[in-house]
This record gives sequence, C-alpha cells and structure tokens, in this order.
Amino acid sequence: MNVVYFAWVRERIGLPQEVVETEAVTVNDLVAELVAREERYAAAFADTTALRVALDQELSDFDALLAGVKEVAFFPPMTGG
Amino acid sequence: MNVVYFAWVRERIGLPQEVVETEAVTVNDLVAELVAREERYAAAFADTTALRVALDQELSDFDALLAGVKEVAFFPPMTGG
Amino acid sequence: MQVRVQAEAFDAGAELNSFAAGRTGIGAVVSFTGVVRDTDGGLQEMLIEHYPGMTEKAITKIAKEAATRWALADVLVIHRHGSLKPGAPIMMVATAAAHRAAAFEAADFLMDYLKSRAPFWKKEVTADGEAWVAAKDADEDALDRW
Amino acid sequence: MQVRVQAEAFDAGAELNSFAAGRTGIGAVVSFTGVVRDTDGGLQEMLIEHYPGMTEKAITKIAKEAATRWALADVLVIHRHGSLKPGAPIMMVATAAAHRAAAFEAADFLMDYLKSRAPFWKKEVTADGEAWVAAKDADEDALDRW
Repeated sequence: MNVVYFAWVRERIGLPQEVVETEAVTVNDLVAELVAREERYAAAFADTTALRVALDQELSDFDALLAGVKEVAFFPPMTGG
Repeated sequence: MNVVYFAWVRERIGLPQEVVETEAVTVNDLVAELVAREERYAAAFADTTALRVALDQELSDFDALLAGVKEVAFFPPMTGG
Repeated sequence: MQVRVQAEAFDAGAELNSFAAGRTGIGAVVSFTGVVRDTDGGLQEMLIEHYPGMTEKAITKIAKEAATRWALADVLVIHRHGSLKPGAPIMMVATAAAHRAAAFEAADFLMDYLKSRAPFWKKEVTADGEAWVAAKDADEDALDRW
Repeated sequence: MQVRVQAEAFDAGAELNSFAAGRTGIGAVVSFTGVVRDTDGGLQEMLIEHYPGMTEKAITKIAKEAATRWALADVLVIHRHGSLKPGAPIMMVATAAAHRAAAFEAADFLMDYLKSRAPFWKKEVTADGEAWVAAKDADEDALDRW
C-alpha cells in the first residue's frame, strides 16, 4: 500500500511517501501500526482529529476500511483558495 | 422649475424636459397640475405607483414638498445593472 | 473609489487587471460583468437611457454605502449607456478586500442596488419593435437582503 | 468546465476575457481572484503544496456540484502551487450564467469548497522562518451555508 504525507505531516514524518506492508483493516489500524514504529510517526499522528485522510484520492475518514485501497494520504486540514 | 422625464414617461409626454411655472406644494400637487393640462400627461401619470420621482437628483416620493427644489424628474422603476 | 458612466465600450479584463494592480494587503478581488443577454436570438440592440448628473451621484452613494458596510480596499463601477449589441458588456463592478466574504458580499450588494437605485432604463429592440424592460419585483425584494 | 492546476502565473484579466468571450445567452460573469496577502509587510514568500492527481479530481467534483446546483453556462477554476510572491494571484474562479444570482452564488460556493476541500496547503515564509497556515474553523463552518 502506498502511503503519502503532505504539509506538516510530511515534515514530521520526514518523507513524502512510502510503501507499507500491512494487514490493517481500517485507517485507524494503519495509524496505530505507524505510531508503534517510531517517535516521528507518533508526533505526526498525536491528534488525528487535526488530520484528514484520503483513500485513493477521495476524502474519507479514520474508521474507513482499507480493503482494495492502493493509496492512503494523510494531511492537515486543507488551506486552498 | 425644471421638470425632466425618462424612458416611457418621456415617450408618453413627448418631450425630455420642460420648464414649469407652478405653485404646487408637493410632488402630488405638481402631478395633478400636469395631468389637468393634456391627455398625454394623464397617460404618463395614470398610475403613480408605477413611477419614481427624484428631487434635485435624489430619489424622493410623491408626498415630498417642492419648496426650494430646482429639478423634478419622473421615470419608471430603474432597470440598470 | 472609481465610478465611470460612459457610452464607450470597456475591456473588462483590462479593467480588472488595472483595478487589482499594485495593491498590498488585499487577498480577494471580486468582479461582476453584466452582459447584454439575448435569450432567443431575436435581440437586435439594447438601448440604455440614463439621467446624466444623477447617475454618477447615485452610483457614488451606493459605492460609499458599500465601503461603510464592508472593509474594502477599493470599489470600481463602470456602467455604459447608449446603444449596445447582444453579448456586449453593459457594466461591471469590482471590489478588493483583505477577505473574500467582504469582497463577495459588497459586489453582490452593489449589483442589487445598481439594478434598482441607479437611474438607468433598458429598452430592447427586436424585429417586432421596441419595448422597455420592466423592473422585476424580485429586484426590489433583493434590497431587503441587506 | 475548465480546471487548471499549475505552477505558472496567470493573467486574471486575460482569463476573464477569454472565459466570457463568444458566449450567447449569458447575462452575468462573476470572477474571484485570490491574491497572496501580506498583512504586515513581513511576508517573503507563500509556498503552496498540493496533492497531484487528487487536486484536479477534487476541484472537478466541486465544479460539477456547482453546475448541478445552479444554472451555469460555464465554470473556470485556476489554482497555482509552488512559490508565490506577495501580491501574486494564487487562484481564480469564474462563473457565467443567464442571471446574476446564479453566477454570484456559484462563485461563492466554489470558493468555500476550494478553501476546505481541495488538497492545497499554504506555508508562509517570513524573516522569522516558515509556518503552515492553519485552517480556520470559519472556513469549515462556511460549508454549512450551502
């Protein structure tokens, strides 16, 4: 599964994207796996209410199932316009 | 007093402006004097609720006093923009 | 604040650029361009009559009211009179502000008031003849929004 | 419907003119231009990050939603990414419609959704360093208007 990061999530984790081998069922499960890895992930995911997630480039939520998903993106609330 | 007409008021009366000698106290009094003159004025002022009036280039109303006014304008509701 | 009442055509894009140029502290520019609309292909010409002298005064008053109600960096209003062809720009307003809500609301307000409080009258010329455009109740009602 | 996501600068006036040109049946064109705002003179640069691929999809979805809700002749959205200087246009939307209310409301709607639902992130660079622009609760709340 391709996992991509943007803005300060990218900066805290220290990379823009990575391939993650996971059996995680939901986005929350995937976050728990990442947080368990290293402090920089724990720092990025400290407060998921301050984060947004997209699955295959569609906005989704942290309860969503990952079955069939090829790309997960984590980022802060958007500030376009 | 200078009296000016616009749009279909001008067309019905048949002229864009005229100097009127009048002792009229209010706009309504002036309208009554004009209507008494000729049929074309009666046609133009048949329904004053369909008309607007400006006194010295400021929107006003038919009850307004004419004391000190130099220019009275009659026209239909505006359709700018 | 810039108010222009003119018979000449204007270039909306060039006006937008020159209105927006050289400003600091603004974040939002909104423009509205009104175009002579030909609903069924039968319109030959739109004639716009106005009340010289009062027109500029009335528009300036409306623009000043907008500047009182919203935090605006500037306001532009251009309105043509005379003979216009279908598709031609009739008028434009532009607003510049720090924030988008002020720019949008002020432009919307300006349009509502210009429709019903600036002394212009439109007449449509078709193959069937000439007809004055009637004011819509909805345009008068729109003023109650503000 | 035209959606462009680009690093290059654009000319808002030229875009407005080419968007409005050659249409029949429209009466109203509204444009919004967002500009890099420098509140206190200390901004050196605005960096705009985006999510390539998702950005175009998200904007197109928002523009289609606008076209469903209002009777629009067309919609234009341009949004830049990369490094922008104070005063530079960040983005623009334009709407064309028969009637002014549809053009205004759709442009306002597009802006509210682009702010909070298109994957862009702004970072301000000043002499003191770099800082991500925080999303405002008011921007999220603005979506409830629609």
